Amino acid sequence: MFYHAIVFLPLLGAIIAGIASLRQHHNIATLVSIAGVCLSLVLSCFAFVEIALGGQALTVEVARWIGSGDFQAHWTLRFDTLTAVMLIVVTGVSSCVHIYSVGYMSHDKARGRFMAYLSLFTFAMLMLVTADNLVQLFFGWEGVGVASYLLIGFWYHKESAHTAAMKAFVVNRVGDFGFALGIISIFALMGSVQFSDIFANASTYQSHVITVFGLSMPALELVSILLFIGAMGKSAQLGLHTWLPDAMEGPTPVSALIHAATMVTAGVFLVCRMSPVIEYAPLALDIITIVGALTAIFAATVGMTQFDIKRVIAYSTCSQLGYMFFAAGVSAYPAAMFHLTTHAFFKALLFLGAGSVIHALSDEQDLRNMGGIWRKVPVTYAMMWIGSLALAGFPFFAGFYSKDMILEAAYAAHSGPGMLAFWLGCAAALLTAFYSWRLLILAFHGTPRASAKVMSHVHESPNVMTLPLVPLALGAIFSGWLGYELFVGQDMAAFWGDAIFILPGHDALANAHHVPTWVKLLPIILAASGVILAVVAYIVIPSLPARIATMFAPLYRFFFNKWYFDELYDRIFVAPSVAVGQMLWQRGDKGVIDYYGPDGLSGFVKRSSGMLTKLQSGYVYHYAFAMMIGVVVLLSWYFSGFGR
Amino acid sequence: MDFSSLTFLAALPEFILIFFALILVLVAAFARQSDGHMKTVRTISLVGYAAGFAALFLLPQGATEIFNGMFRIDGLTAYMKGLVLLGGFFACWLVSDGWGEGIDRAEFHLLVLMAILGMLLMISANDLISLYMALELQSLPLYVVAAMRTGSLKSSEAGLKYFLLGALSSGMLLYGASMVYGFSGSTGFTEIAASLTTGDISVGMTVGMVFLLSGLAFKISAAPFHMWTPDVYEGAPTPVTALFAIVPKVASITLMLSVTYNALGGMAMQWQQILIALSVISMIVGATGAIMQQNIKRMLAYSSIAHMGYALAGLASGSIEGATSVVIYMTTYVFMGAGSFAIIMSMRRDGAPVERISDLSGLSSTHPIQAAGMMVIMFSMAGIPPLAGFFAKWYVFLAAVDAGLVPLAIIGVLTSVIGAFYYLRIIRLMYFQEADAPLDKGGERNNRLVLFASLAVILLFFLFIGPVHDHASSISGALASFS
Amino acid sequence: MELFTSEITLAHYLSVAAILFVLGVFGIFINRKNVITILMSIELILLSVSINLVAFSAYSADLSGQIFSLFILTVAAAEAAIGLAILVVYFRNRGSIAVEDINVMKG
Amino acid sequence: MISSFFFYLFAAVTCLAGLMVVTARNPVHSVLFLILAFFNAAGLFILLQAEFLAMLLVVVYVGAVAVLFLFVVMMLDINFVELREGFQKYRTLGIVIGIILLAELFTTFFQLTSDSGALPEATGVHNTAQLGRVLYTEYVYLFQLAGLILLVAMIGAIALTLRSRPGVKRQNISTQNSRRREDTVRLAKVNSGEGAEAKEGSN
Amino acid sequence: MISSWPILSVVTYLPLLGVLFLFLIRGDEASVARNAKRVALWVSGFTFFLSLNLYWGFDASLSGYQFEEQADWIGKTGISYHLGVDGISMPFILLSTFLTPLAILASWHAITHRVRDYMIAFLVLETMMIGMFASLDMLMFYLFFEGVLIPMFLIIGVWGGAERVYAAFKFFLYTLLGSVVMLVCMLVMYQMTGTTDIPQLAAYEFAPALQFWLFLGFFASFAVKVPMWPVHTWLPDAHVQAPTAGSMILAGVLLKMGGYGFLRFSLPMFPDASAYFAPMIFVLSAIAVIYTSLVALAQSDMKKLIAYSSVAHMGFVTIGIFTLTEQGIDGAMFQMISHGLVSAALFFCVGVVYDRLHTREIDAYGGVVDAMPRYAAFFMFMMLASVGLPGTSGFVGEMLVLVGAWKAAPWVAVFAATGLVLGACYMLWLYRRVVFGKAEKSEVLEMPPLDSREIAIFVPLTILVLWFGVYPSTLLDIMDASVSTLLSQLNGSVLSASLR
Repeated sequence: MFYHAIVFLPLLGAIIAGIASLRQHHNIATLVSIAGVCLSLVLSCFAFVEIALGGQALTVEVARWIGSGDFQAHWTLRFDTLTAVMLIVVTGVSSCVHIYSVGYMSHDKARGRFMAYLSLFTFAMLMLVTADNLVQLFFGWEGVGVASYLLIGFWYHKESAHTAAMKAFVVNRVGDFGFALGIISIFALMGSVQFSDIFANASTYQSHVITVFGLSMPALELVSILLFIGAMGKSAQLGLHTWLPDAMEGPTPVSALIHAATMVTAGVFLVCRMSPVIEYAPLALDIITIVGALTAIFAATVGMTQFDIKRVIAYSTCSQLGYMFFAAGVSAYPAAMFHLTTHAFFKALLFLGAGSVIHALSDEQDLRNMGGIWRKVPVTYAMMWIGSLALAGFPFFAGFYSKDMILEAAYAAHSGPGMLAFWLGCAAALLTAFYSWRLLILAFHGTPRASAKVMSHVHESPNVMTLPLVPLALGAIFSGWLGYELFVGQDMAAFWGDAIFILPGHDALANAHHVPTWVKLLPIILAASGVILAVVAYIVIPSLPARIATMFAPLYRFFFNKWYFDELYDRIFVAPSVAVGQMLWQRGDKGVIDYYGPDGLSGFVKRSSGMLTKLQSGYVYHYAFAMMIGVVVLLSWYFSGFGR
Repeated sequence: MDFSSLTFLAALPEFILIFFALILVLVAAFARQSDGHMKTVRTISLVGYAAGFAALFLLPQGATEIFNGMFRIDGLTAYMKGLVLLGGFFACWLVSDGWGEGIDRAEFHLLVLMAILGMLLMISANDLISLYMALELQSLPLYVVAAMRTGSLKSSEAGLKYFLLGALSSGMLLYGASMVYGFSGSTGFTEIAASLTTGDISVGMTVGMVFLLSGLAFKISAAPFHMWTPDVYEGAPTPVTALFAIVPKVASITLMLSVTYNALGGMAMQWQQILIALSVISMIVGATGAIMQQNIKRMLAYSSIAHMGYALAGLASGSIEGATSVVIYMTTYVFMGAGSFAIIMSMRRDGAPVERISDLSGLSSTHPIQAAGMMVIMFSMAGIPPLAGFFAKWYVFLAAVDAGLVPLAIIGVLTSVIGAFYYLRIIRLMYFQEADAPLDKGGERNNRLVLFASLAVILLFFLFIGPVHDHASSISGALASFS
Repeated sequence: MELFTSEITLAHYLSVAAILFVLGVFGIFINRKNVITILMSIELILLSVSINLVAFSAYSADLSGQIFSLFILTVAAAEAAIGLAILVVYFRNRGSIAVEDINVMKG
Repeated sequence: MISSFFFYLFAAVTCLAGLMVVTARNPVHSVLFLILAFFNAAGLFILLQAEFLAMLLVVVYVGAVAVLFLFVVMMLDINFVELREGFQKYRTLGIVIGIILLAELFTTFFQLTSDSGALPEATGVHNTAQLGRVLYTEYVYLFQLAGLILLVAMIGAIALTLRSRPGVKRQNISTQNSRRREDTVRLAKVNSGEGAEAKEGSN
Repeated sequence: MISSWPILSVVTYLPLLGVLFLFLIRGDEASVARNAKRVALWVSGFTFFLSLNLYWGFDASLSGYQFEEQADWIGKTGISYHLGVDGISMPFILLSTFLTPLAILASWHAITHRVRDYMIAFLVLETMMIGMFASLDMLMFYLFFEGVLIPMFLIIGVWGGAERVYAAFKFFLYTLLGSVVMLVCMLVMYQMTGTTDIPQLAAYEFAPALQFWLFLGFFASFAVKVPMWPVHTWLPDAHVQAPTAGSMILAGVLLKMGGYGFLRFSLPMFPDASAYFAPMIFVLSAIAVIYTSLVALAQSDMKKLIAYSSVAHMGFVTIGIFTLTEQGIDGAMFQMISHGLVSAALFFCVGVVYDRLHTREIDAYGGVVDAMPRYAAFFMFMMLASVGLPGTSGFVGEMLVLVGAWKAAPWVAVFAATGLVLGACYMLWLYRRVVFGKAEKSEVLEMPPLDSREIAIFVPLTILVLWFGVYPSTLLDIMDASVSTLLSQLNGSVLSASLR
């Protein structure tokens, strides 16, 4: 019951809140949903202690679900360390965001519905992390997708909002396409979708081969890649990332909860969860590493040029997810999880801080219209600093521990992809620091660029919005230091137990503690230089950015336009599919199938009928002639010998 | 010659009809022309049909041949006679609705009665001569009644065409009969059949068979001997068309059955091919020809051509199952024809009869019962289950498949889809459109009997299909077995 | 004169009948102008049938063919009467007996 | 030998007359050729020892049917100039069809010549007598049927052609019989010099 | 004692009894309409409750037919009156009886003329549908199978939209053309075996060469009915022109007749041919999934879009059936039931706004959510179910089909899975254009919110879709025994064929 409650309390909260909000009882909705999530958080803490620290992994059966022949997938909750960590992250951030939303959404007419959605999301995310089989994981996976869709499109009056929501769902679907195929191919391979069966048997399938479209592939490689495609979609990795920046159309708490702390990390979670399979797929690991590294640098370059405060943070998220992936790619799953956890705190903090800024500036999101408000919003300002410091990986902030660990692990992998990841990761670290301070400076410092009217309204957010920032800020400061030993340090093996599997040969993480000193120092130096660069560019010589932009105009445009991914996809997929659909409809259905099919047939019959009725001339002699021809033909039939 | 009671009994229905015909002659000759007079005339003929029908139940069981073997009565002929008499009753009843068109005279009823008598004799014909005589006794009155609306060009043209082509077909039939007689040495069916059991089939027999069947094909309006049908259906006065649509083909196809099975059973291989050809052409011509028609009588003519094609498909199988299917088919055919004409003959605008298909538009608003009835009949004609027409087709195609004629069955079902198109067209007009100029209300009082009787049979046929099939199967067993 | 010395067989009679039959049929569908000629063609056909029947009857010494022929003659007379009556009615309506004119109904 | 000659004579004339029936432009000529054909066919019947039928053909056909045709041809006041040439369009096709048909029939016939050679000898009983013996016994059914057909033909022909025209004066015997003197005859006194002019409207 | 009375016959013919009642209604036009609606609703509702007896009395552990009724019909000819249900037909019967009252309720205000006739057509339709699923005699099956055309033709033709004549004709003739070919095959089978009893025919082993032709004949009928590409073009026309309730039944039940036919006839009777033709069907279905999804993207008419989506979803069904695996067939069955509920609901969604604005053009809407928030919620839910969101019934079917497809041939699964993506595209796009956005048109803003009748239709559908998504065992357990029996027959037969 205790474990059931963790997962289902938010659902209960969502249902009650939903019903209440239908009847316009927004306060009840708000209270219930917060209560549900907070209770869940409390229980999660107990669970964490029991499972992660106590080392008691367990599964809890809930109900039957899909059973068809040997395909058995049932509602079961699986609690191990991986789950426990995620439980804390999810319920923790979610609780903060719930409370924060009370203030942030206080003027919205549909805030009850908003709270219901948030709780629904929390439930789906919990289902995802507690899933005991891939199908249930997929349930949670899609559930968070829907919740994300609902929340991004929450302000449905805005064209951009529901477009973004749709985009998020569809792009995620592309990932799900791979994920779903991955699930069924695992089932076809191993005859089960239960994690316990999969993990136990993965090693025995190393030599299996799957042939699709005439191409043969090691089965585990194919499975891993398919699953990773799913992870790419959810975690906005390069190629399937386009939805994430657009998703910032949603209310800021949503961005904090879903598009920073929890949902987007589901891909990382999936890869870690499936580590017993992926470990046997070296090619897949390399792909993961490379994609992760590319994402890290790509998102950083784009984030550098953006002006929407939330988009900058979104690209930063994207970039950090890249780190997590390439950590996983070099088998440093604990490092990935570690970064996931710390990132959840400081990124949620950053988003909520940004939300506070936006709130203060009367819903202004453009950095070019901000500036000079740091005195008026001191708490927010401080929180943003903490977040940025953690993000940039300054020593003793959370990001420092996790990010450095990842870079060290990448270096220690001593493989081509690993080195690529390391160098790209270092470059991204520089850029991260740069755009973080760019944001800070543009938002808080310099001369106010907002209108006087807006400026006169600038005020610190109410307590209900600032208080939730505190635990997050504490997390951003201390979580790295607190968790280091457990996640990636001495207690690592005991802590993770069976939840993460690393093949004995893959010792990047173990070696990471013994890398050369310059590797350990380099990220810090780069981060510092990034900060200095930002200060130089935006405070010392404010004209510099524009000059650089014109100097490297093509590159700048390339970065500014997000590497033209959206345009490319629009050209390759969106526009053609509508055009092809139109063509198939007009030319295919109407022009060929109907034209030659039913309409053609009926036309033929009608023409035949017309010819026949012309034969029916009305003249007796024609009729008689026809009769005679009939007789003669029949006679000739016999005389010609056919008739015998 | 044996005038024992048994002999008399075997032809009892015919005698009854002759008796009533002679009464009609007297009535027509001496009574005054008036409404009351016509009522008497109609009553006499209706009673005549009813009495004849009743007399069928007095017929001896089992096969009996009288008049020197020229007249045969058995279960099959009795059944078909029942259908013919029922059809005659319906046709006569339909006229009684004051639908004169100038033909509701005593002579008309007399001639129809004689024609029905001819049909009964056709059904019982067991000899080439009696076949011919009965055929002429049936045809001659029909020629006359087709032209009976003497003031109408269409009617007289219909009569003339019917007569000319009918005479030609009689000539062909006779020529064939003479060949069959010459090469088998006898005119009796039994003897002809006996002559075919030994040795090869001579060419002369084949030629005779071709001519004979061609002549009969004209009577059932099988393509390519069908061309009179649309013109005559359109031109003839509607009550006459109704008669054409309901009755004569039952007799003709029964005659065809007895000729092919009883007389020419030994050369089934040969006539099967002819019937297959006729069947296929009829199905195609009937189905495609009907599509462009604007006149409902004309359309029903094509429809009947198609129906005959289906019946021939059963016949072509040349088996007892085939004969059974023909019996079932003709049973449903009679009711579908009667029902459809019961509706057509209740359609009037400003007192004048209408017969364009487009006049049916919006019938469902003005005459809901008629429209519903028409719809049921049309679906049945199209062979849509669970109506009677479907079972008819089912058994016909079953017989064809049974005989290994799968392609014939395939052509049959495909043409029935084409057929469905024009039947649906009528339903469309009645139900999907509103009337431009609504038809007169009422005027269908008397037709309701025929309509409801037909509808009851068509709708509930699936309940009786078991007994009907069993009966049809057992009476078809009376046909000479061969092969 | 070998023609006359050879035996006259059944086939000879049948051939005559066949020629008459074909002529009769020919007369029906080749004639465009006159319905009465068609009626006469029909009479020719019936005549040919009669010749057939009588010839068969004579050569097989079976009387039923002649009986058949007898009744054909009877019926043919009746048929001619009916046919002419219909023709008269038609003429009254149309004012013509040209075969070409008989095409009010078609299609 | 002599019968062969007559056969060919009758056969040839019959066929030629038949051809002329079909092709003659004037229907009156057609009827006359038809009569010729019937006569020669009767000759063929005699050769076949079917005297009764030969007689019947002459009496019934020539005497009744053909005359009926003539009667109708004359009665329907047809403009024979209009009825010029009969056939054109489908002549070739028609002839081809006819020749095929004829060829097929001939093939049929000459396949059977071998077995049924000569005409059987007459039995001694006269043909008419033979027919008479069976017609009313074995074939009484058909005989009665023929009667019905003739009845139908009569009624049909009358029903079609009889029409009561307005304006035609007919004799009504019962009316004539029921006339009384008082109704019709009036004695009028005629004054001399005034004439017999009716004064008060009576005749 | 439930089994002592002929429950199947009663359920089947009860609607006809309702028709009799409808004939007896007298009064002026308005009162006839009112009473006709009530009678129809009560009768169909009662039928549904009676049919629940089937569910309760059904023993899921048995693989054979239950509630069997057999009586003489056509003498000694091997054709008898034979009804019965197994795990395959039972869900469909329940689906039919469940959807009919909802459909009648859905046309409560939409149908204003000839209400009585309309209700008669619907009740006759219900009898035909139930009878078809319950028939265990091939001839009876055909009677009902074809008989369905009559009421549906009228429903489209009389109460349909502007192009109803073309649509009705196309619907009727298209399907008729397909099924008459099947009729010939039935005749051949009857001729060979001397019986039309389905269980006996299933046990009969047809020669492989004959199976080939027979399979094609049945395929012609069922493929049109399903409909499979490229014989699907009747469906969009029929759906667009049919009244809302007609579309609900058409998509909800009638399309399932094809899939049911495959399961009842093609698979058990022609196992070799089924295996032989499976690749062809995979190709056609894969084309259907992608092709029609793309076409759906191009639609500007709401109903047409959903109609095309039906074709795509039914593509999954045919794939599933011909994978000849347990998951595939289970999935296909489940997908059919799910699609029956979801597409009915989606068509009703269209109907709801159509009743208010009398247009189905997507562009005419936008911002409906402002006027009708609850509607937006139901629509959203059904839209998500349609795209196969886990937790809704749509997911279970698609997942199982994909599993089966991968087992049969991975490439099929790959193509089929693209349907997941494309499906999301067109459904979300539809939803976005209709429901979201700022309501600029005053007539959209003035649309009244859902009334209680409409909610009463949505709620049961929603509950079922959710229930089947969360606890699909309700259905899967029923099907299980029958499907595994079917499969064991199939495998045995195909195996023996390969040994031959």
